[in-house]
Amino acid sequence: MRPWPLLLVLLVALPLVAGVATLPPHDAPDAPIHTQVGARYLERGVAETGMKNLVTAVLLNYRGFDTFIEVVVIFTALAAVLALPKGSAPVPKGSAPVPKGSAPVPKGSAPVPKGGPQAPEPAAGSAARAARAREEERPEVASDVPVSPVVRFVVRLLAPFIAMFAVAMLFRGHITPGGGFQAAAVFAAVFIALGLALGQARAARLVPVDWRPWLQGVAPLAFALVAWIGWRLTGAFLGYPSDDHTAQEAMGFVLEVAIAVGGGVILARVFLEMET
Amino acid sequence: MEVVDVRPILAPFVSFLCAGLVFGFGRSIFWRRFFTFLAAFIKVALVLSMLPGTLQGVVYVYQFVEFTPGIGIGFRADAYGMFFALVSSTLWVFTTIYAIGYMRGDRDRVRFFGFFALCVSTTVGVAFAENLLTFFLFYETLTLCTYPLVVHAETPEALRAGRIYLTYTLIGGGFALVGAVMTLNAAGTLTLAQPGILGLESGVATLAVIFLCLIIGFGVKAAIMPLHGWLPIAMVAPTPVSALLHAVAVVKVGAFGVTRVIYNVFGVELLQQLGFATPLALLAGFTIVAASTIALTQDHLKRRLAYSTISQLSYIVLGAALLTPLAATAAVLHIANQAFAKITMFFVVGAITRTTGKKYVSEIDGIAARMPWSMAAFTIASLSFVGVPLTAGFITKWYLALGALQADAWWFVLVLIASSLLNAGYFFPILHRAYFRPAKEPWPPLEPGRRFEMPKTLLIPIVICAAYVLLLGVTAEVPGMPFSVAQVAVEGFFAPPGIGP
Amino acid sequence: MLLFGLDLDYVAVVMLFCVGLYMLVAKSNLLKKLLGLNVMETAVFAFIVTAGMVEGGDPPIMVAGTSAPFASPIPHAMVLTGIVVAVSVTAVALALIVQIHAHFGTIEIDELKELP
Amino acid sequence: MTGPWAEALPWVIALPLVGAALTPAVAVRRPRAAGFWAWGVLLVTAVLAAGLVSELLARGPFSYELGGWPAAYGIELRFDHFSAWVLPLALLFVVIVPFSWRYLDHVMPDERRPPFYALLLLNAGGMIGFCVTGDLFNLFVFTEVVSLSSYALVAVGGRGLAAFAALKYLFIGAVSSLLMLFATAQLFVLTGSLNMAEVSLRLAEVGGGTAVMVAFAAYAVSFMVKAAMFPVHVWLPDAHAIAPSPVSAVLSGMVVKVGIVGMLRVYQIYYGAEVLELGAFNLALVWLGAVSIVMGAFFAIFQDDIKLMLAYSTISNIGYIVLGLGLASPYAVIGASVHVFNHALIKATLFLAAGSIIHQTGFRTLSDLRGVARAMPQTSAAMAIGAVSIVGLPPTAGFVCKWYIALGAFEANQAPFGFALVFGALFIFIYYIRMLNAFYFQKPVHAAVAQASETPWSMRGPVVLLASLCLILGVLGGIPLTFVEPAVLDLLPLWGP
Repeated sequence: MRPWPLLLVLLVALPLVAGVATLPPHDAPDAPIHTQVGARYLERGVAETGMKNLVTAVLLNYRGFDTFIEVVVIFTALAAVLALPKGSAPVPKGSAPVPKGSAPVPKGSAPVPKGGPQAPEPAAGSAARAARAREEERPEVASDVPVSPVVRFVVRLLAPFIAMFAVAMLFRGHITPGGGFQAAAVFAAVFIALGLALGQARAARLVPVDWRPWLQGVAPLAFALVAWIGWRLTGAFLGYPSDDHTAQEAMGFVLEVAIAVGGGVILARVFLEMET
Repeated sequence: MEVVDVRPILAPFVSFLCAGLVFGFGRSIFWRRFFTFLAAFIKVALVLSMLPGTLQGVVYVYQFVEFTPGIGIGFRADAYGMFFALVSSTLWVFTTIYAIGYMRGDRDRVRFFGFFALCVSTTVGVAFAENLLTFFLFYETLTLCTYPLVVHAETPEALRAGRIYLTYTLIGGGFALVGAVMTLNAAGTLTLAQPGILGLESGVATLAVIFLCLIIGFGVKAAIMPLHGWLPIAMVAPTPVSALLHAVAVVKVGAFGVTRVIYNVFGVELLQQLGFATPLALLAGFTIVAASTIALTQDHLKRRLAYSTISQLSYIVLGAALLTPLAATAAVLHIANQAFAKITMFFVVGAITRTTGKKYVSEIDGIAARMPWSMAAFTIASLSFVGVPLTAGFITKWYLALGALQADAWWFVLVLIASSLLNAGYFFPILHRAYFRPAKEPWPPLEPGRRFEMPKTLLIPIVICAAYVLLLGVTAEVPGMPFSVAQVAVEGFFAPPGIGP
Repeated sequence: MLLFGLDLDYVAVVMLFCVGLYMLVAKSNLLKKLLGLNVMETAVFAFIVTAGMVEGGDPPIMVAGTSAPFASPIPHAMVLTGIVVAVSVTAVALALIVQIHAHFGTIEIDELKELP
Repeated sequence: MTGPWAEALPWVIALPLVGAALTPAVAVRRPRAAGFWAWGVLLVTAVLAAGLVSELLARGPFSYELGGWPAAYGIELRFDHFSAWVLPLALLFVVIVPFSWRYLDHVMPDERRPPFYALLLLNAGGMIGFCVTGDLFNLFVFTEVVSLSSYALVAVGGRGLAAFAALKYLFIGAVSSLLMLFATAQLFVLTGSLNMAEVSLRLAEVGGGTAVMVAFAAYAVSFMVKAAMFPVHVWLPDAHAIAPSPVSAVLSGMVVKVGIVGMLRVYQIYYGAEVLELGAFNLALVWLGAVSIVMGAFFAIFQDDIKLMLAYSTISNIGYIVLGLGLASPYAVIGASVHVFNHALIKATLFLAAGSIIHQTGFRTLSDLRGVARAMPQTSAAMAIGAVSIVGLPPTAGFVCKWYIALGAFEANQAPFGFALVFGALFIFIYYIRMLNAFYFQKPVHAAVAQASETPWSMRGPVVLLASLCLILGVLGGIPLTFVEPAVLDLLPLWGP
């Protein structure tokens, strides 16, 4: 075992321990974390935001902008996965050296460098058409390991219930732990389970190709829309009208649904794109 | 009296614009020549138009933009700057004529003439720099602009020379930058408009470091030994470049910088208190003698001229470092005197190489018969360097000697005498071979239909420059000639502090 | 819980962080490295949630059946955001690992380094 | 006391982000339209940024309370003088994106363009948000937008090695982000707030202590990694060299500056609170900066690949900036801040010019590219100007910062560092002069290089524009000062000895 990782870990551990050792004790109700901003949220949160689940209130209202950027982050992950080169071009071990860097394909008379794997795929007309073509060519069962009938049966049996649970989390999120993100995660879990058990093609049909460009961006778009509405209504970006609980709830609801749908679609698509 | 006038910035800008036009449209020979000449004449006209005012003590100033708080890119045509600008813009005209003839049929002429114009632009920029920052900007730009000229031949030898040139000059530039920065820290200003901006209150140690940095920084280009290593090597460049480098632009910018440091950054009074100038004068004296001695041993014509240049440049440094008005006059004057004489010599050597292919002293036996005009010009230039009366060189030596005596440094007179003897020692053998030795083999005949020994574009600059060397020597006291400008400049250096020239 | 003046909950968090860091730097398998990164992330989230807890606190949901003291809601929102970020990073990392595997046929650093 | 433009503050962040979310939808029929869409969005963003800067110049720094919540309770956006960086940032994107239209032809098939441009927009939006947010946790989230899109952008161009470089970048970057989150959490635990101004005030009440110091150290290490300082630079060269050239320009010119801007923000908090004596830390920064300058140059000398060479020079240049920050004298900090912008400009010039050459010839090493200047005179001239500029020789933009930082070094009585700075830069010139010699003064070895044609105008225009700016800003060096000077003078009275 090489010693340097341990040394590095020790080097990091000592200052961190020193750092946390001098923090105020965390369980005490008079710690700054409870007496400062947090105290106001607990006292006036329900009145100011109309949400009983204060975590949701912080998430969507007080610090709604964070959540906006957060859905952007997850959208970034999808864009990243989509932007990476597709398909495989394996290089067997010990073959010709791969040129350092993304050696470009020269134009005109320039000789083509040997880096075959770096060459671009032929441009394939419209993205949507290409994507649909790929969907159709996809084998029924992506995995080469046959899926047991028991697993298939159980997944098919439970999927609607899990989905229902997700919907419940979404709609009960304002009074119980839960909310858009949790729902999105569960939606995606159902999708992945279905994809593994029934084949990706059948799972992929759950997210229609034509809708994908809109669905995957729905969360940031909904945030922008709500932010704009809030701006019109209250004069502040992402502002909620403080006296109108119906409007508050409606705006929060739109955001939660958008997060659940957008997040779920993004996670599902990331899964679909991760083919080897 | 200071007058706000746009001409000090226009003068460098003209050749800058010219460079742009040459790069843009230079593929056509006609337009290339047209722009180059147009710019050269406009520039001379601009500088000359300021001359009457300068002689009456008017200083033209123009602040361009503020670069850092309180310090802008400013231009200021005082007498000394005018003197230098006159020399370089006049010589640009001649060098351009010569270069057109010399470079005929060579490749990459667009690049050559473009950077040529840039060099002149920056040289005039240095001449008119109002403060040390502006000075430094142009000084460094000059380094970069000369590099493509030095490596013009694109041979491995040229690339090596270019590398050495850059190493020397950029490190020098680094020292100059540090010096400028420290000056700003110590003095709070960088202006070159006053006879000295630094004061004793900065501490002797700081002042010593500043002096050392600035002198190293500018001394590299002035080729004070031991900072001269780049100069003989850079000889691989085409002859017009050597002429420009060695007579006008690069080395003179260095010498000009040293003078500015002595008279405008430190000031006579402070340097007399500090005594920093004495070691510099000694070093300059050493350079004068040592470089001349080395020149004796050189067989390659251009290398012999290069060591001669090193020696002659130190006249300027010596003159400045003696800190007396008469020596300063000599220093200022020598900028012009050495420039015209040395450029004549380079032109002649280039013409010899172009016409006969000879590059070594030992090869030119009897060449005077083949190239009488050239060798006559060369003779005049040699006499000037030796310091024969009625040539420009005599004026320098006379005032330098007087200045040395004024400074109670009589031993420098010995240096001057030794230098004159050495100059004779390495120039007269050339003349001897050219005039009195029989040719080893017949020289190539004149090309048919040609009246003179070489194309007129080569000959005319040679003749004019040589004539000018004589003219400077004969008419030194005539008003309007360089001497009168130099006197105005020196009055500025020795004016009491606080009163601009 | 305190021991020698040290808050053991926090110390446990730091230890978890270090375990993750060790996995990240010492393991050769890229997937294990990624798992290490996730452990580190979890450690930081645990730190934030721990800090927001209060002795005998209820979740900050103002419905019948909960009563003061409440845990602070901000750490929960922070951690939720953090988790999403962590998921995103993991997704991108997995996509890259998949690519590396497709291209080189291995995800062991030791073997990747031996490739020409 | 805010004018009409202040209302645009959240939108200048939201616009590129929403634009990114819409990109796949907009480009669903014509993938190449994504490029034009991204450009349009960035153009509008730049206009908004210009409006914000005009507001800043007219009325000074201003805030925006998101959702109408008072600063500490919601998230506050703060547009101060350091935030003015968003304008050049947006403008550089506006220049770089058109370059990528044609450049991507050899990098990726059309169908992957929409996500690529979405990533670029996200990157831009993330950086803009990073510069204007006044909330520590929000800062972290924006960091993640920037980082995540950067990881992916590194890998879009190639397969195996590109993915590997991106993954290395990702691991190191993710750890640094975690450190940042950890430090944020610590400050939150100590002060109970996430708003920067509030945290600063509360820290002054809480006073110093090990935890405060550790938080600072965690921030510092985190931002140093982001900025690729010398000991933690290992991720940078491969990632920046292997990415497509427009991406390299973005990463090398702007994304590493996230670390610098972040450091400035942390300085604002800590100096405002006056809880830590940062003299020793500044001295360490100075040393690290000096070492970075030298090591970056040292590694670059041995590179044959032009983009790898440029990538290493980023390390050197970050060294300048950090050296300037550490010197902590007004001129030095001004120089460092100005260099944040000037280096972005110069690096964009260099990477785009290098990209043009690679795009037209198919070669990327100096030994292959000999004599390319004859075939591509304008691009090579831009490369030459960039090279002179990055070494800090006049009359180019690079000189301005060298001048200031050198001035600052002597002002702070740190003469040795002044010397190191000036001559370290010359050391760097060794490898650029090698490049220029190869381009201009050596015979071509490949027919493809000798016969290469100039780039199409959509690529040449940006390169020529950027190179001209390098020259213009070398003369009009005072312009960036308008923004930087007030910011630095605000910060410095609180600065260490």
